[in-house]
Amino acid sequence: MRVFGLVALLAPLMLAGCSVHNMVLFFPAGPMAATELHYTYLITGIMMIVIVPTLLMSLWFPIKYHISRQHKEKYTPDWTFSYVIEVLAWGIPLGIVAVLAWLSVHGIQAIDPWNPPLLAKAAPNAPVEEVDVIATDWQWVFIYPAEKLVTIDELTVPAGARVDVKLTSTQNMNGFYIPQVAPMVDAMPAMQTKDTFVISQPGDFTGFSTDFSGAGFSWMRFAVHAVTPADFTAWVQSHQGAAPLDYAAFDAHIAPPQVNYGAKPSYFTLTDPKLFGEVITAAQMGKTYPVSQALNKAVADDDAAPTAGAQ
Amino acid sequence: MQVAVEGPWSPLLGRLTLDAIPYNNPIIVPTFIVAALAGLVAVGAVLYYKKLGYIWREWLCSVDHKKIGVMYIILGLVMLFRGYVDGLMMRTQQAIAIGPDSPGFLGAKHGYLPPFHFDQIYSAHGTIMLIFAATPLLTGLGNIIVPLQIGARDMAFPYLNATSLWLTFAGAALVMISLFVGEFSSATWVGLMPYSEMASNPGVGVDYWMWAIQISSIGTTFNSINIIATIVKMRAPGMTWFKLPVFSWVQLTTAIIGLTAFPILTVALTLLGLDRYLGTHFFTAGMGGNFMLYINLFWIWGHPEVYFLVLPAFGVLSEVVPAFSRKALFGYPTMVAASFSIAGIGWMVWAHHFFTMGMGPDQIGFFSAATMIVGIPTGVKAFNWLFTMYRGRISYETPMLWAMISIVLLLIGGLTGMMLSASVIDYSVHDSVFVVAHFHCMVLVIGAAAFAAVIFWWPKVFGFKLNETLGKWFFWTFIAGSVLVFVPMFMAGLAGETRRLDYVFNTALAPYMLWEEAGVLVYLASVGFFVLMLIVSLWQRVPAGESPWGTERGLEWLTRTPVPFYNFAVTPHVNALDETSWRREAGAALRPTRYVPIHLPHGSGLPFILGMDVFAWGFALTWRIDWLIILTTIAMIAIVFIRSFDRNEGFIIPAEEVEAYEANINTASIFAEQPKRGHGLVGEAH
Amino acid sequence: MHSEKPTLTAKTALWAYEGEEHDFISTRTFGFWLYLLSDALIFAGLFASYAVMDNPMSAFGHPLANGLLSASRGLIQTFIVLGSVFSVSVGSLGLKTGNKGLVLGGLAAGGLLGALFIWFGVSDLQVMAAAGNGPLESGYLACLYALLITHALHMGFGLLWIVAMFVHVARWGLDAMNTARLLCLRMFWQFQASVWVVIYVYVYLFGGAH
Amino acid sequence: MGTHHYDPTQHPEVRQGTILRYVLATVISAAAMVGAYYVAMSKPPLVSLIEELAGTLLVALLAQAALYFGLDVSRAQIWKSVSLVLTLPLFIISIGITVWAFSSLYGRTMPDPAIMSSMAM
Repeated sequence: MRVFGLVALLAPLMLAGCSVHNMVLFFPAGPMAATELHYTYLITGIMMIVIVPTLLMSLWFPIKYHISRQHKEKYTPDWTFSYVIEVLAWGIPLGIVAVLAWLSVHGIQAIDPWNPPLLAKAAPNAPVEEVDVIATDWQWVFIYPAEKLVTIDELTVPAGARVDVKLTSTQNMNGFYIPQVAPMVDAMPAMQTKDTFVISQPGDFTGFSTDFSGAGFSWMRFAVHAVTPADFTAWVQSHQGAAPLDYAAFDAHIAPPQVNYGAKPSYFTLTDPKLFGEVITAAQMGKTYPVSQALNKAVADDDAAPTAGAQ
Repeated sequence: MQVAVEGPWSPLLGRLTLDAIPYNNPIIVPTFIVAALAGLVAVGAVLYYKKLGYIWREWLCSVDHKKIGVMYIILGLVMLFRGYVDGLMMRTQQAIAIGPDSPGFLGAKHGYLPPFHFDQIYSAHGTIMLIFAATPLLTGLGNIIVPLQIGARDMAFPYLNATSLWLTFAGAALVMISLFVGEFSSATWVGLMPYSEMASNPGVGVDYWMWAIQISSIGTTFNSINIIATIVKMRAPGMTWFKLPVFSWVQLTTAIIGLTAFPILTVALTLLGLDRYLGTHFFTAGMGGNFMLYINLFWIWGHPEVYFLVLPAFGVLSEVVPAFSRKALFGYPTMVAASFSIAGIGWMVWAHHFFTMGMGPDQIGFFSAATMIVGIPTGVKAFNWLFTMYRGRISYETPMLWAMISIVLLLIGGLTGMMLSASVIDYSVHDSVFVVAHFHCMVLVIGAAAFAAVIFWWPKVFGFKLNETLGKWFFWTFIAGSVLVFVPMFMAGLAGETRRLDYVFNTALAPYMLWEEAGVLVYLASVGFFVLMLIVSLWQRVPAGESPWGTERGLEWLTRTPVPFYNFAVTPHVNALDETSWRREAGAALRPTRYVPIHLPHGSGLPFILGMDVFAWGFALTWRIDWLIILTTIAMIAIVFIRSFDRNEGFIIPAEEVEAYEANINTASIFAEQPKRGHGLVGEAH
Repeated sequence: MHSEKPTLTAKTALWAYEGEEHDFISTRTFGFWLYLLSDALIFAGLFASYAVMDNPMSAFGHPLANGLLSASRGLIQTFIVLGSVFSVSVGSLGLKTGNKGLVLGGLAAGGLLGALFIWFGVSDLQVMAAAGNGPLESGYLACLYALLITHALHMGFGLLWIVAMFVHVARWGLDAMNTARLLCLRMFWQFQASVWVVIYVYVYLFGGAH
Repeated sequence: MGTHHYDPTQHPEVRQGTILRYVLATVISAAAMVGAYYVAMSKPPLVSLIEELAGTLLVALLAQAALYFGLDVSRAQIWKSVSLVLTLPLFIISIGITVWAFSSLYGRTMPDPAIMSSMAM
């Protein structure tokens, strides 16, 4: 009983923490996530048409027809089939599924991350910001080809711009995800995937990897800053003159497995415009960055696994 | 052309060195000591009471479907406990390791488990719960109940049945030994690719995982063959297809999935093995390999596997709900149709597991819609159970409690499943703990139905009921734990928490983690009540009589209770769908008046020996001990060859002996030692 | 619907005293047929893998089927395997009359042709590997080898089985047990021919080999 | 389980086999494969190549199912036929849907040819 008492004491504290504001998926920051939320409400709502009555029936029937009430209620032990009920039992789910499937197909057409028709409608004249993303073990590398800038574990984009993301990975599959902002898309070695999104207003978000990729996976997060176009230009300016980065430097210092505790950002000047393509080609040619058992086991230890970032 | 491996290799022991034994790990060593002590006590007790011969003859050599089923269920319950402990450790880690300021113990930066150890634990949790807990539990139930429900003496292939069991045991033993020798896979239960390749996973963990599920899934394929052949060929006279009880129908659909989906897993794992052992490039990222192919092959099996598990649970509900509603099952023909629809559609939807991998909207739309269609027959089943209760006379014995909560969980799991199948929603919660909470809802349906079935049919096998009071304590604590764990988990999923985190960077998630930790501790109480229920019931052993629940309906209750080793004294002629309740109502005879000789197969030690050999083979492959691989492979072929020369066709129990057994049924209970029988009673043919 | 319950009369059968014996041979052959279906799904997995890998990117600079395989040699292999299956099938006609010699002769001829088939296939693979197109070179080649070797392994297992059946038939004759086994073996051998024609049409001919 | 009641020579699956069946099965299969060989050698356009190869393959497989395996709806063979009919769609689905899914995956996840050609390799 003492344990239950402890739980009772802790309960208000824990409840207070479970506020709805933590559930970030309910607070989208751009049209893509807003559409996802819209469909969530729509589909869940339609499901409720059948779930709520069924749930009530599953609670009400056992009470109503409990054996202790046998003198009050009808008992039909041989009633085992009814065309009406069977037609309804198949028909109602069928109708609901038809509507839901139609909605789902339309939803996925609208937000196809490769080239979402949704953004063409919602933000037709938005300027395009291209970012190439490389997931390494275990950091996020963001390449701004137009700005000749490379950042690690920080994605800064102009608010209101349409961000076209190309994704790949050095060695393992990772999920690229910014809740409230962008659909989840996998970053895969030797492959190239795409994601597209608009962040409507300036703000700060967190992105992270969603597909397990090894010992440093839990630390694979990056800060996302949506800033005004003027601030974006200023931000680009402020990192002019950072250390140069070409494929050789990337291969030697960034790609080998390492954990960036605390996701400390670092910045480079892109000197090799083909870097993204070279990473894909290297993976296709069989390039791997072997993770030894020793590194796997030691990864929790700050000293054993060198912190990456600026060299 | 073997792949070179990291670390030392010797011809005698392969990769196995003293370092492989984690003698300095503060968690594994106490576990080992406890396990070793428990093992020593068990072995000591067997030797002290001189039961070694009994266990060998009556259990390890048994080909009796009921004993095999009981051993399956014991394996399932033991592994369920192991899987639960893994879950407890995971939850505790996540409850501690929140935010950069969270403390670290035992050498971990945050929490008490370094990532590598944590990753193994959740990989083991998933593998064990699905492959070595749920599957044996349900396979065991099918083994016990199906032959009884169709009026058969045994399965169609009793020796193959024993072989399936011991292959499953061999797989489970590989998982268990990985705890103390070497390591388990850190690549999750699905074997992430290309992460499971040598470059990222040079250790033996993936090998352990791969061979464990490879071996046990071959056992499952064999079992599926057996179930289909039994139901198609061994039904009692008079049992037409539409007198086949729903549980048996469902076992048939399940076995069809087992027969057709598991071979694809065999292919996926074999190709992965070729990559890891011979250095081919099936699933590597480079050299023309394609890891998306592995994901595709794995889920061709993986999604039907979900229905492989949940369909038997639906079958259990279709037996338990009518029994405790004192009313025949509503909508029997549509129940059968729904089972086949679920199995069939479930075979076409696997790609929804990789919506985020980059498929085009046409394909995603197709798989999304197809996935939703599974909701239709599932909904039909729920309605039919509800209308079975409607105008019934319901009582709340523990099996019924489990069945009712199963329906509620199914509705919640179905709602969230429909949400996830809408790819536009999946794009925001794929790989989040929302998905984890959803499929745990579904496996709780399976778990609850399995508990309902074990409690419901327990007296059929053992002759006494489980303690109802403790059973209800077990039920309520289990449900309280489930609510505490999984409601916050759904919320954390909507808060954007991703799966498989050994360090939770978002401090806002702390309250959810604490709730889940509280829930998993409440589960501990339910484990305690479960064990207590078993101990008290075994201690009391109140004879349950011929009709333990008073409301039994199916043919399986027409044998004596507990069921004797020969099942039916005389094969029944089936007249109605619910034969036993029909005979009671119509006043037809429940017992035969004269007896005939019964023909039964002999036991054999070869399936057990084969299982042990396959275990050694898996161990040798894992550690790359070449000579042992060759030796055990030759032994496997030799065992099959030797078995083909065993032309003993079983023995005959004379009619008088059957009559004597039937008169004094306690002597025939499942623990009784059978009298020694000479060979060749039937003799060689011609 | 089904809910109509039977009425109990004096004639209602309640116990099946005569229903004890099941059709032993049919149960065996049906069970084995189910195994063959599961085996078909193994080949489905391999065919699906092969289909996915059948592109220049997965070939990784190595030729595809049209540069590796010979359709005419494949046709010869097809004739060999059909001849082998024909021999085993005709041999099994001896079961009708209890003609041990015909059964064993058919098995022997089928086995020899099967061995010839395996030798043909293996020597083709050796030539391929010697030309630098071994199974480790690319994902496509690995799939091609996996498909062909899996089929050859089945044939090889069948050969072992044929040898074992010689021992059994010599020792016990054509009794019920051996009849069931021979029927299963016949199905197994016929199944290999079915798989081979799919491989031949899909991998060789559709792959553009000539 | 017992074998003692059996006269195995009278079992329907034993009786079913005839020399004519096996000759026909072999001849039809061989003819279909020879036909397929010549179709493939004549290099028709892709669509008709697929159709004609699938046609000849189907003829060979049907001949083998009916004549080698003796599948029909008789009491002895009905369940083999039914289980085959239930399994074949899964065989086709597992290959067909995989190919369909990958046709989309390849189209979208393979890097742009422009990038590949501009690469340093």
